[in-house]
Amino acid sequence: MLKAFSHLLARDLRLAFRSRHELANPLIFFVLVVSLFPLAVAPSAELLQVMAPGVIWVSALLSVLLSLDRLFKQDYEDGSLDQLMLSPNPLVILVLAKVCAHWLLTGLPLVLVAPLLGMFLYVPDEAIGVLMLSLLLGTPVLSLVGAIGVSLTVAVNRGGVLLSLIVLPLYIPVLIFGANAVDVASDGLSVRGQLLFLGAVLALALSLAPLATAVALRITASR
Amino acid sequence: MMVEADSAHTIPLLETRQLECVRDDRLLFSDLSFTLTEGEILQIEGANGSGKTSLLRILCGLRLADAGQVLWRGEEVSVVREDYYANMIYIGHLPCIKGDLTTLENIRALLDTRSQLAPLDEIEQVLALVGLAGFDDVTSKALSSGQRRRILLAFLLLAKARLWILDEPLTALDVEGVALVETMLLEHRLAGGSAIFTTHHGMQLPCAMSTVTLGRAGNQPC
Amino acid sequence: MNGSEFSWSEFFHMGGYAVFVWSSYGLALGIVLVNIVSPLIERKRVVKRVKRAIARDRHASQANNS
Amino acid sequence: MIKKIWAWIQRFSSPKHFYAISGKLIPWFAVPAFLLGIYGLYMGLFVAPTDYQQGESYRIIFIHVPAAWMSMFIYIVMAISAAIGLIWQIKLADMIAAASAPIGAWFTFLALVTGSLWGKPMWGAYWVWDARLTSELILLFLYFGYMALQSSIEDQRTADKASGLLVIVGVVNIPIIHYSVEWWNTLHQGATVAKFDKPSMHIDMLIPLLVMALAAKLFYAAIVLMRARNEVLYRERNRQWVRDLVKKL
Repeated sequence: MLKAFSHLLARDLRLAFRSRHELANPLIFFVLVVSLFPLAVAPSAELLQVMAPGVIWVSALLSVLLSLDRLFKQDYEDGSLDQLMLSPNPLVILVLAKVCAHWLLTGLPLVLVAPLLGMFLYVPDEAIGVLMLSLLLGTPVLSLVGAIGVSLTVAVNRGGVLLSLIVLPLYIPVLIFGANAVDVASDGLSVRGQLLFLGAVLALALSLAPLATAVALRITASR
Repeated sequence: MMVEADSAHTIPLLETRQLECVRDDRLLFSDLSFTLTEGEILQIEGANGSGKTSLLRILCGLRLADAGQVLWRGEEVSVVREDYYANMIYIGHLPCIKGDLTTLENIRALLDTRSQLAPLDEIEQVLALVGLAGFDDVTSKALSSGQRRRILLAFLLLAKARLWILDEPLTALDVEGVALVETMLLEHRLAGGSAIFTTHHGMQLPCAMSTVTLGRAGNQPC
Repeated sequence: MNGSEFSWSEFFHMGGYAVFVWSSYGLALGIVLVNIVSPLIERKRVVKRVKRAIARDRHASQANNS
Repeated sequence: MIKKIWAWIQRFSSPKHFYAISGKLIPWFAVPAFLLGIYGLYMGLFVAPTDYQQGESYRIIFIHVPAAWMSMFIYIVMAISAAIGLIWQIKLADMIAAASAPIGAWFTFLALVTGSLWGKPMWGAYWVWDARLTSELILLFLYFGYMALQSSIEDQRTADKASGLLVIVGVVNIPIIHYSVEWWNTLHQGATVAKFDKPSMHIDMLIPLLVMALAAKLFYAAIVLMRARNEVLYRERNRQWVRDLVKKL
């Protein structure tokens, strides 16, 4: 079972690295959107500092959303998804492997590049750590919950807008607590509560979302 | 001993009972019951849109029948899913092949989903058999569609499943490829395996073969 | 309004909040009506469709018989 | 015993049976809904006293609060029937869920608009990011997501199951969303002056509120049955009983 997990994870990572030009897209999108804000508002430090947590978190949300398609779309179209579903291994484990690969390819790079963007938007140094930590706890939830959305819409033609309509409302708690953690940390206050909440949501998503995704995939496969 | 042998005969490998399939408000088939024993080869016949692919997907458990049951060795497929999937292989008309992976990697990836390992020399042997000798490190987007189909044939052989469910296995194959599939089916049967397949090409197997014909129930009020 | 005598103009005036109160109640009434009417219209449409399907099938069977 | 109940459920939930019974049931919901609605309006507009703080504008709550309750209630009903449909493969439950969605969305919309109409004189702005209004807005999006998914999948059975799963995922999320919005709201309290929550409500105000809420529930029951009947007719349009029935209409 563990082998099935690691083999699938390795396959997805290998596939992603074979088409390297697509690999960086979510990351570039993330940086691009964040750097649009100073241009649209004003490059004033105090204004940007206030907006920074929200801007960074909303951009992270959007770039994860845009990358969700590659979670199942390709596999659905070329029939590999059928083979996964005909595996003697539990589908939940395979879903978890795919989500894990997706997070490693999109969420993790966002976490790593966040300090740079924090600097762009004058986030105080002491809040940078919290920014990374909040993204580290929050982005896996985005991948996990997003997986449910994609698996429901993967068979729909032009399902992009539909996917955002389904998924974005479910992202709101993560957005609120993630952005607030950074905001509060900028004022030098304790963010234990916020991070604990994000951790709790992550634990919940980790235990329930793969189940829901597996059910959703079985529904979609019934074509 | 006698009793055991007897019961092995009375419980078929795969059995369907009163299957019904509705698609886009059309009744494709209903009350479809048939059995498949070990070593039996079964062809599903029917015109376009008569529900052949839907039937195969129902047999695999990918699609839910609107009524009826599919039994694997006498038990409902959804109950014995793990055992069923370890012994059954389904190849649909989608390629299942990743263009960015090499032939070898594609085969390994497909076998991995079944949790099966195959030593390299065995894979090479089978690749030679399906006419892909020397292609093992070529990325699949460089292959023709017939060659990609042959990767699936290699997968089929390496998986060593007892039941093959093949949807249009002859698609994109040349004359040699067709002959290859025919030999594969024959040898599979000799080894005691069973197969269910659909095809639009005439397939001549010099052995007993049962058929199930899907009628044109379409457009009728249910 | 709970004064000694009831006056309609005062009632409609709603203590200066007439716009807000009456547009709320008006919207509620409108939504209630839409919810009643739309299933009725939908029903007519469905019935019409089924009738057309019946007619089509009758034509088809007649064509087959002749 | 269980088998008997199961058989009974199967019988009742067969579309044909449901169609016959629901036709008889509708008046039993619709008439009381109408009478209670009239009574509630009378109590709310004529009998309930003027609020000493908010003046007459508070009378909007007799619309707003029942609508907000309904928006939640209908979503939960949808989740329960979707779960029944998914687990026991009862088509009728899926139809109830599908028929409920537009009604729920309308109530949510009503709660949103009346909330902002109430807010204008109180807060001085039509829209304030108040916890309840924000939650209603998110709920409206959840309804839209359900309806969009339902209508964009062609195969009816797949559409029912997919959107049913979505509504269940949504209902698991609602407490989390609600909690985070509440929490977020208390952090940024500055904007809100007055809150909607009961300022130790007078009994003459409470009665019309509850009467209106009950009327709204009965109204929903009547409308959802009407809509579900349409669904039954449409989805079973190829069955003989529907054809026989339609011929008589």
